[in-house]
Amino acid sequence: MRLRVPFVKRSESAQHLWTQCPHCGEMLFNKQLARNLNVCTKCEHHFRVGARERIEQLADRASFAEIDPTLVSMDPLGFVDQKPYPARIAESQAKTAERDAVVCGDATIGGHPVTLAAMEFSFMGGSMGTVVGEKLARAAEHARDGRRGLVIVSASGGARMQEGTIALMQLVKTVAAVTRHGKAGLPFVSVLTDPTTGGVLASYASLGDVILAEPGALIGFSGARVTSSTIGAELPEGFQRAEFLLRHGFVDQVVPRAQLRDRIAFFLGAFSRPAREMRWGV
Amino acid sequence: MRLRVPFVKRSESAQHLWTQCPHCGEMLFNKQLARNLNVCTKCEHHFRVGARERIEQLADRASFAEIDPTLVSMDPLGFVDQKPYPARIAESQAKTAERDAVVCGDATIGGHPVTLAAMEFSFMGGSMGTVVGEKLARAAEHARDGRRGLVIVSASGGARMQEGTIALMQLVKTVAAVTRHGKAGLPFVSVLTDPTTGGVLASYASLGDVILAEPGALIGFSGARVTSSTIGAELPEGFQRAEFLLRHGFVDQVVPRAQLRDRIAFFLGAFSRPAREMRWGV
Amino acid sequence: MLEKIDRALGGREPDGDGLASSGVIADVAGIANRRSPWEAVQLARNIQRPHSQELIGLVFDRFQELHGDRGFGDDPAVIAGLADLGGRSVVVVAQQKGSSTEENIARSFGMPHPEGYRKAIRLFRLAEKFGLPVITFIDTPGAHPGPEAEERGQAEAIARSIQVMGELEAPVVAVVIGEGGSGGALALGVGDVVLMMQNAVYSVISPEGCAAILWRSASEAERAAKALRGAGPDLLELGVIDGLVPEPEGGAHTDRQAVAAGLRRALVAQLDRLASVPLSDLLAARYDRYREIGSFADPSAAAAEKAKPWWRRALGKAGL
Amino acid sequence: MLEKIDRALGGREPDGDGLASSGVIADVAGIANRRSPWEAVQLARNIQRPHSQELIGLVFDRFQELHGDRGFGDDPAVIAGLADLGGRSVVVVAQQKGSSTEENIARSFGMPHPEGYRKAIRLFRLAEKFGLPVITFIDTPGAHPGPEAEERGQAEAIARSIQVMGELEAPVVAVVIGEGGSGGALALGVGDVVLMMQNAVYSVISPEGCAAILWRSASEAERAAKALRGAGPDLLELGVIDGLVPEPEGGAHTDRQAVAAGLRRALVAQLDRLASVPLSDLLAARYDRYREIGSFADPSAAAAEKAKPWWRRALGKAGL
Ligand SMILES: [Zn+2]
Ligand SMILES: [Zn+2]
Repeated sequence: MRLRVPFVKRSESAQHLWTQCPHCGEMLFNKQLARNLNVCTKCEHHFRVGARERIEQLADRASFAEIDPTLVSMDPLGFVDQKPYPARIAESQAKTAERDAVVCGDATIGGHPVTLAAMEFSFMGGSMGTVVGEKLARAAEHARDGRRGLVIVSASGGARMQEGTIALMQLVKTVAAVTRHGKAGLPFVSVLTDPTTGGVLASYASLGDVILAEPGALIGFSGARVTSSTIGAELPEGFQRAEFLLRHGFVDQVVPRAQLRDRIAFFLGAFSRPAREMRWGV
Repeated sequence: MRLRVPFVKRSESAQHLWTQCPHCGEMLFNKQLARNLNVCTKCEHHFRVGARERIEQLADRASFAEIDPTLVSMDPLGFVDQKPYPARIAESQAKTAERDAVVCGDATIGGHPVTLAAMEFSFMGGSMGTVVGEKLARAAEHARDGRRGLVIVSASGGARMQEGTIALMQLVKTVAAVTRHGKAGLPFVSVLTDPTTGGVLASYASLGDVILAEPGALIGFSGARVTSSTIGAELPEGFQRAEFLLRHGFVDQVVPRAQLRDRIAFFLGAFSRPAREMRWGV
Repeated sequence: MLEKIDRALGGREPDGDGLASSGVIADVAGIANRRSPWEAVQLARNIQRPHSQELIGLVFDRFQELHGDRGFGDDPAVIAGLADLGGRSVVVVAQQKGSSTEENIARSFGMPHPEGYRKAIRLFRLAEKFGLPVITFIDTPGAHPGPEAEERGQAEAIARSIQVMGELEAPVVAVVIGEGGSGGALALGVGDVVLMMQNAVYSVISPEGCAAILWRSASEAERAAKALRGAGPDLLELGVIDGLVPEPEGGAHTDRQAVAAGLRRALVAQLDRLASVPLSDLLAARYDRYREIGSFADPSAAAAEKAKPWWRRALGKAGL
Repeated sequence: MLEKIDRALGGREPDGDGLASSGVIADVAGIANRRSPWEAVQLARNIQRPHSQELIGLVFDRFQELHGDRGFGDDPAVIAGLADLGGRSVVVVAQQKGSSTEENIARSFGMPHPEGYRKAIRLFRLAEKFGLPVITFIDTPGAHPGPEAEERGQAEAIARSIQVMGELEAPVVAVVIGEGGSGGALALGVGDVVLMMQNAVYSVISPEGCAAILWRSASEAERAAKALRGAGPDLLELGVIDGLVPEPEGGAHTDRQAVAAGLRRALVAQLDRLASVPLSDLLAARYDRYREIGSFADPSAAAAEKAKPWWRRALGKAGL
């Protein structure tokens, strides 16, 4: 089932014509910032971008057709902390105009057919519960069925606590689905953006054939606070940033946002031009 | 072709009734030392043992039938240093009563059929030239054809310089042969003894399904002198010893010689009792 | 959840999954006095509780440990090796907490580093090569959160272990024997059958961690434990696990022999059952096992389904 | 040595191996002035010689580097990535020496650490997954001999890389572009076709190391170089390599463009040829390629063969 849904542009609220860059302090005119893909024009700090904006940046114009847009969470545990889980979902839905923390669909990138998923960090910290797990698994299965590449842009604090151990099991589900997709000889490009942590990094996001990261993105398994208290000392400068992961061998490239689309297209292209005679020669 | 060849016992020269342990200084009566598998009765220092003695220690009584006993080296490069290569070979042959640096054959170990190879360090430092490469490759191929396990006891300074790049290519040959053997679902137990270094460690010897080492054995890629001069400092205590490799994750167990046969038999047994229905169920 | 496998075996007989007949609790109704989640957390963490090393000694007939990840080191928080179980060779991989302060320090309190998971992966592949079943024991507060673990790719190691277990061409039985802490536990927890000891816990986050985030106070851990529903009976109800291995009234540490005997019985029964499942069915069932965990709604899909003409509905989803 | 592959392609035509027609020297008779081994060593080590990074830029149409071994680090001594070559996607893995002192320090003088070989292995597997050919450039004094490299398993990494290249289900062309130092070079050197630049060297040990051991004097390096026969023409004669990519009179650094063009031509020709070989034939030929390198005698086998009755001899070796 595919529904072509118009992009829901997040309203640029009138009172915020300017945004201050948290990195260099520069005051940036919002429209200019948006035109620059939400990258600071002075210091190249990469602001977070939402799922829809990300898709617009990456997919070829008008090529995106959303799949599974209507899936919504249940409340399997009857989880209540300071608020019931359903109330938190409703809040996030109102705030983001999304039903949960990931948007998936078919698209082309540089002409290459892909299934593209982008996470919405504003929705409960991009946490992965059943809906995110289900939608990503469906995306991978759908890509496999259609022999499409898979591109997932992650932005997540990890598994969704409010779904308890069921959320944890989504790690297995997503890993198994991207693995099946990969076993069909299809490429998976994993894009890690600020932040990609916890259970999302410890599952499908670390299993891309190519793993790209945005400059300065926080990427790690344990929260820096936990890590810091474990060693009782300050962490090294740049700890758990994209460049740190590149140095330690877990990221293929740190790619400025302006080059991301072309770079993904290059890799999709490289992986889809096998020496064909070889593949059928066995 | 299999020739049943009697063990050539190295003569215990009369003038050496006693041996001093290089580790603890104890004077050891040679017969007692031999009865203790050439392990110091005081400090458990493991003396080097030759290929035939090793085979006697590991193979079930009278089970060993040598294969390819007559292969001898040529001199592909016409190599001459202070002596011609053929002269060096002749010397080693006279000294060891072996034709080259490895002895291979079929045997059982704890009742499990294996092809067993043991290197002779006294033959040109156990160096791997064409004959060693050829005999090990044949051993692996023969084990594969006969669906036998493969046990190789290494003791080598590395590739044989006198055969130049041709010796280097024996790394590929032996790796490819044990890999094919492994792909047939057959077990390979690699036993690293003092010393196992250079090209032998950098080829088949590091690829055992299980890698066992004798206590205190020197095991490493680069000569400690080279390494030491590279950092211009003393190397840490125990560097490149079996226990060091265990700590760093490259050896499964450090096994005292007295337990080696039983331990190998255990692993051969474990790997040959698959859940059979599974294997043919696919 | 085990039905798929039994169906592959040609129809589900009564107790086809071998749980009840091997003494495993497959229905929460069978639990006389159900512990509160917080009590379970305490029991699961009890330092006197039998840990992996002890259980391995009691459950298996022989065991030889294999060391190292072949890349960086040998992690003492993960014990891995080959063992016999009723005449069958098995690969065993287990997290090991200490049974004393000294051992806990030596074993990082059962918190593996990446090389621990990479050792596990190596052993899984060994099992696959020789067609041996895999048994894992899970007992960890979580993967080690230190900076060196981050540097060496804790997340990558966990993801890869989950991947390898999921696609492994060998039967896998995982047992949470004590504390099942988040991704660090799950990395050894993907299997055809997943069991828990009756008083074990298995959660996406520790109650303390959850309380600190959601209640902004670690002292609310008891409430968090309750909310997380990570006790064995909860997870059996939620369909996350397949059965509970019974413990005596006072907890596993009050009768270690009995607990080990029960665990052995359960493992033997499951291996017997899994041994005859064709691999392709086993892998398909394993995929589906995890694919089906979760709860969501798709209102529009239901609506869309209704709105379709009858002949499209008859053709089914595949036709779209 | 390429005959097997050509036979798999249905009979060997004149120049079926595509060497001569692509400008590669396949016969030492074609070399006008043959350098002494020691001259070749000097040329191969010349810091002005075009190194991998430069050659990659000149030979391939596009190149994107991929970083990291996914376990420990990213080794600057190994450059690996994806590139285009005449409309074909290829995986490129290369050792990179510095072209200046600073770069040499940053790149460990082209001596990879274990993580460099593990990055290579990762890229080889990627090539296999997507059916892409692999091209390697070899240029190293040897694997790094430092204690940290030993700790992280230099030998294991080399052995594993040799293993993976040997069994890789993709065509592999390896080129020694400068210095091919021992196991550290061989770890990227297992292929269906192995070429050398005309003045490259490839040896089991450096002349200096060999002289220090056998002559107990590093100053005998020139004699050692001669004895080791590690220059390209020697190795072509010995059947270790398949061909030489020509260099201009003064060495590769005197006309970088021409050298790169020749290399490109050779690579395109070999990929064209290998692309149509069925994988099973390719793998069998690769196995045999290395299986056949070496020289030994088996007097008793010859004697035994003669001693056999005629009908046994007629049945051949397989009958025994
Ligand atoms: Zn800025
Ligand atoms: Zn002694």
